[in-house]
Amino acid sequence: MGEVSNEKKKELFTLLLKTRRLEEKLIELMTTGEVAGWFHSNLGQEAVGVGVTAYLEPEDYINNTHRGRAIIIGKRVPLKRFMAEALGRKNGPCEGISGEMHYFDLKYGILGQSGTLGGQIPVAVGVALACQYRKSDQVVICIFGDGTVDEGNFHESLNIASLWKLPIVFVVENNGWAQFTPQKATASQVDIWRKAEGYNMLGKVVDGTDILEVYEVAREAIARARKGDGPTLIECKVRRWEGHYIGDPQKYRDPKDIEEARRVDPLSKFQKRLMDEKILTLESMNELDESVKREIEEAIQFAKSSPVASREQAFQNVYV
Amino acid sequence: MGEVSNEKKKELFTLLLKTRRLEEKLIELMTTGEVAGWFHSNLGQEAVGVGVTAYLEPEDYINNTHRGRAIIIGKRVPLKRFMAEALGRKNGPCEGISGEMHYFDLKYGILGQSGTLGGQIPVAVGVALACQYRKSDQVVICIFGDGTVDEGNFHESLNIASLWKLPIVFVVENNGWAQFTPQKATASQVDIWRKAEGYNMLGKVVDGTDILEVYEVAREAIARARKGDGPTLIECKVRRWEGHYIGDPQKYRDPKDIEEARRVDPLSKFQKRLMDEKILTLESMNELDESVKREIEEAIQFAKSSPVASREQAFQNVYV
Amino acid sequence: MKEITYVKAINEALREELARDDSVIVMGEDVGISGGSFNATKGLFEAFGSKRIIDTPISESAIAGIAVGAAISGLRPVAEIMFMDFTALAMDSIVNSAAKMRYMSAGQCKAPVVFRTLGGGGVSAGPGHSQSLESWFCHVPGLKVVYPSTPYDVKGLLKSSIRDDNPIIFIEHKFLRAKGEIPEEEYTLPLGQADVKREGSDVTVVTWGQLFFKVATSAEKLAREGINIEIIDLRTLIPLDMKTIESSVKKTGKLVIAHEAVKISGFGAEIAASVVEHLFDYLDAPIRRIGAAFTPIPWGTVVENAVLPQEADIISAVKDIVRSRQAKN
Amino acid sequence: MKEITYVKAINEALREELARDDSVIVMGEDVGISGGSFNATKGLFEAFGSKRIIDTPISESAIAGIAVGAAISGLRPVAEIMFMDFTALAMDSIVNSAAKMRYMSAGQCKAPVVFRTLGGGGVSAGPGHSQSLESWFCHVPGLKVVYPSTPYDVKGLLKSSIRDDNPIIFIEHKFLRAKGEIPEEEYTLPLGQADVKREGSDVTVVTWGQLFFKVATSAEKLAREGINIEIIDLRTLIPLDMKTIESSVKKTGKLVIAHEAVKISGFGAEIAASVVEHLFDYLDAPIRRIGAAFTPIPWGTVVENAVLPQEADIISAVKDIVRSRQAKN
Ligand SMILES: Cc1ncc(C[n+]2csc(CCOP(=O)(O)OP(=O)(O)O)c2C)c(N)n1
Ligand SMILES: Cc1ncc(C[n+]2csc(CCOP(=O)(O)OP(=O)(O)O)c2C)c(N)n1
Ligand SMILES: [Mg+2]
Ligand SMILES: [Mg+2]
Repeated sequence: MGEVSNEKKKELFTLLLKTRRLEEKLIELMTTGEVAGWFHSNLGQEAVGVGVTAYLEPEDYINNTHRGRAIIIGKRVPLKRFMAEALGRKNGPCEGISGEMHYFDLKYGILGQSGTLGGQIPVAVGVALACQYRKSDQVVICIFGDGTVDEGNFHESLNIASLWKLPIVFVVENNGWAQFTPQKATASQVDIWRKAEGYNMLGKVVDGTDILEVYEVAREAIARARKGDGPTLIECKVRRWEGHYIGDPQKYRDPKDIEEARRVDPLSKFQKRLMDEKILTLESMNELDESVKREIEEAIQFAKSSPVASREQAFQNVYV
Repeated sequence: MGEVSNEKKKELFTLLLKTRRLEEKLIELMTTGEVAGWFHSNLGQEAVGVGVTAYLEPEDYINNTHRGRAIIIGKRVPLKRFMAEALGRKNGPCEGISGEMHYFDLKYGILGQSGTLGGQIPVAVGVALACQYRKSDQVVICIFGDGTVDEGNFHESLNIASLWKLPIVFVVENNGWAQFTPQKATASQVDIWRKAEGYNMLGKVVDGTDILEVYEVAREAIARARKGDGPTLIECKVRRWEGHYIGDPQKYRDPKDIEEARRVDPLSKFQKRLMDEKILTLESMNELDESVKREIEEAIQFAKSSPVASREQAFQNVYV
Repeated sequence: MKEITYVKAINEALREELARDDSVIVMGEDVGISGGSFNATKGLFEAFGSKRIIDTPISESAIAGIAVGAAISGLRPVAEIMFMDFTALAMDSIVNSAAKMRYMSAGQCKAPVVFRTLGGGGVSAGPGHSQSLESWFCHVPGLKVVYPSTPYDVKGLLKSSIRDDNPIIFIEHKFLRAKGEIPEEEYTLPLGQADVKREGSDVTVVTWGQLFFKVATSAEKLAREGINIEIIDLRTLIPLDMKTIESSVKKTGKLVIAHEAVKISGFGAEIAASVVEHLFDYLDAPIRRIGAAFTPIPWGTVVENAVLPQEADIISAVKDIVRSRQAKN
Repeated sequence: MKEITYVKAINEALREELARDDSVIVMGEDVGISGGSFNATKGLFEAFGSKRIIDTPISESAIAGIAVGAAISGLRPVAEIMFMDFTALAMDSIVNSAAKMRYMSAGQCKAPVVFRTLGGGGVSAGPGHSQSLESWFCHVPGLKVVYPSTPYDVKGLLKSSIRDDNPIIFIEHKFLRAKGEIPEEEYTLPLGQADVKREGSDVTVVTWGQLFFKVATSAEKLAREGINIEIIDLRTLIPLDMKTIESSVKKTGKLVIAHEAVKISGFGAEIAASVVEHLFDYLDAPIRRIGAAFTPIPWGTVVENAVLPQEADIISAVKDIVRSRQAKN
């Protein structure tokens, strides 16, 4: 593993912490009904989204997913901006008509998602094609879950991305579940990275709860992609702490599995490490936590004081 | 390689010869306009279709393809029956409304095809599911070209077939072309059998112009499938003698490639072998050829003397 | 009679048909172990086992195609495509395989598969989980299209759909907790038969699916103003029950068609066009259609409500049509 | 003016737009090295190179989705889905991605992609290569739908479609060798504008795409019997040019809509329903629709002709409508 500077580690930690606190807050808002629709928590999986985006350039792209807050934080979207959208406010980047699940924010390179799993994969490949065509030096990360791998769009897109040596990195967040069904009930091959050879592509697998591991593999893959050496398929093994969505009673799941999953915490793991390495102290940790919480609170206040998306907006932007 | 009896070899040869002669005749009929639509020749590729079907049981299934005559012969469809359909006659199994390209003949286990490449793959898997469900001991062969491998349906279906250990064998007829575009321009991985591991499936590759090789690998795969050990992906490398369809001027293709392809003849290769092994003599060969040609001629006469599909038939069987 | 929810009615229909006929299988994402995304298949895995209640990967095209293959080989698969929006991924299997298998084989096989799918909006599910796309399927010869509104209808029609020998798009709506009465004993309802849910003499309102409920409450309000609408709940779109529409239109002379799908090129157009073709001389007012605005369906209550048809739209269309004729007469 | 074929007109439009704007790329199966399945892209690979004329694998869903991704990042892809039947495999990319990208992002991006595809039957191509599915796309807010009949229209409209900032379904028909005159110099035609291809006072016939040719020959025959139809060739279905239809219907009072697609739930229904809604009092006869029978399209000339609309159907519908009113008056 290459050397990651202490500064970078601290930055990664801040992003990870911010993701965690934001998620906790969103769950609260969800439960009180202030966020509409379904909410899919990324608790326990944050290290993947943060690790793969943390050192992307601002111009680089990544698609959103239904568990996408880690990538939004990693892409340095200001919390106020994100929160306004999540609460359906006019000053979100989608003017409040799309919310967090379909969060689309081109200014920060976030490509959104249509809502049909797998549909975002060829779209991301197309963005990479445009980057290559314009020799823009940009890179695209295409991220999705293990269940989404079984969609035809995965197959069609990986073949093309590899064939054309596009500047794209495929990241699979393998949490072993798709909704309420375990991976072993739906996947013939549970080691997803092994599919890479079928596309003559480099395949990698990492512990997705170790942010440095994720970061390191992503860094290499991004560099390869940027150099024109083509895509990599990175499988990140993670654990899902919550149900599929907040409110899911998880009757289908062995309580032991939940317990075990929750014991694997990417945040406290990284925290311990940084404290061991004396990069963080309990004091600086607490300070950081306070400031993150404050930032989130401010974002919520900002969002709540902003106007709700209006009827008229529903009729705009259907056609150019 | 296991032992193939002389009787079986002779039978294989007869089927191969019949396929060749039928194809030659169909091309003639196509050129004179007696067969409508597009016609995609299987010249040079016959050993695959014959080899994989030759020792299927009558109750076993295989889907049709646009180059599908070898499998129709291999499944022992009476020529009269086939020819009636190919010429659009009422006494074809589809009563003349589907023709050779969409030839569907359940009595002989031939599943037809919708015309959209890849669409036949999940359908074949579903037939295998029914066989497994009923413990019927039947096996399904699902056959398609190298270009079709790039369809999402391939991916979704292979995953499921492997996961459920269905009694099915996937056969890829890799002729290096999809219409007018060479495989290397569209496939990141030209060795298709290497995709098998991505589905935790057994992958095999054979010289598809050597009928005994094809037959042997298919035999094993069929036996595995029938035993409940799940599917195999068999890649058969072949050469396409003609253009994509009869009439294709092949301007996109190096004439040398055509020449080279035509030098690899599964029929004469097998014929030479059987003559070397004294299973065939020049005399018995000629006799066989004559009787095959006679059978084809009779089939054509039968078809031509049969009534053409009538207007009324077009309105039948939309609903049960 | 007993009162049950819409989703429970679906569950009962599946359970009864699974018990009745062992060629019936249920397949789809999360239909098995977990009992389904919305409990429609609750308890079936335990009762009928993994061979008959089959969890699939997230592979809509293959789910649909596999169901077709199983159907032509003697099974009766009920394949769930979780949301109607996702049928976009399965169109080839549905349109080019399921719908044409029997035809292309000249009757050698049939494809008795039921594609269950959840349509409609109104729950802040956003543009990819809220569409009503029934008109696509109504344009495909070989398919039947069913979209019941009430628990009574959904149970009876799902049972009949499973027994029917044709491929069927069976649309369920998101008002899954809607309650209604159904008989204790077993029953089925015939496909292709509309139901006059309310008799009236002033205006015929043809509707189906989720929007039926808004039409029903609109009717109450209109009645208070002396306007009596006749509500025809189509239940089955293909085959279309023109007879029931015909006799109502002959009586009222006025027709409103209300569906939740986008109005343009929706199935309401087909009904309007058919009525004009065959009942032109009975109409004494223009036919009015109500449907969603020509936009995707945004997330969030305010914007979503702005786009989807509401009670007020139904009421004003009915009043318009009544008034416009009064003015003329 | 010069006479060229329909397919040559497509080729010229692509070539001119590729030369004019280097953000235009062409992608699809066999569009590159070989010049296309039907020569539409002939010579483009040689002229513009492999970065702009891109051969793809047989992956319709990805082709369409990749085109969308490229479009939101500043390119103007022209993506070919070889046959319209195969759009069934690309519906998610077209409907859930292309059509909604701009809306869902509240205008942060646009998706200027043209999906070229070959529709229609009449060449013994069988049920999987002959369908006319335009009404599916007309039901999807965010898409424009174009289906030109003549070389002149196809060239001018394809050029405008490539320049348009919206996702467009651009349907070409199989009468690829149809000849027609076009100007020597460059020209474009506006989307959303129907063309009155023949003036007449007795009956308005609205049509589009391949069937236009049969309507045109029917008109000659009808004229010989003293019936003068006005032919409106829509060219663009969405947005629909209701103005042109309106002024014609106000003049003739009689409307026939003729398309090759299956009649039930076809786009003709939308036109009929709209006309009834807005022009009810101008109509003096029921609207007649002509479309394919409600069956898949069989292979083989006799059966295919039985199913697809023919000249005789058009002529008899027009006569019917004229006669029925004469009888009344
Ligand atoms: C095409 C499609 N099918 C089904 C769904 C419903 N759905 C939403 S999330 C989900 C599970 C996804 O699993 P995975 O890709 O592993 O991501 P995870 O939720 O585990 O992060 C499903 C089935 C969908 N949104 N789109
Ligand atoms: C979904 C779909 N896309 C495209 C086509 C048009 N098409 C017919 S045959 C063919 C090439 C198929 O290549 P391959 O699978 O290698 O089979 P081969 O013709 O070489 O035997 C194509 C692109 C089709 N029929 N269906
Ligand atoms: Mg998962
Ligand atoms: Mg090939």
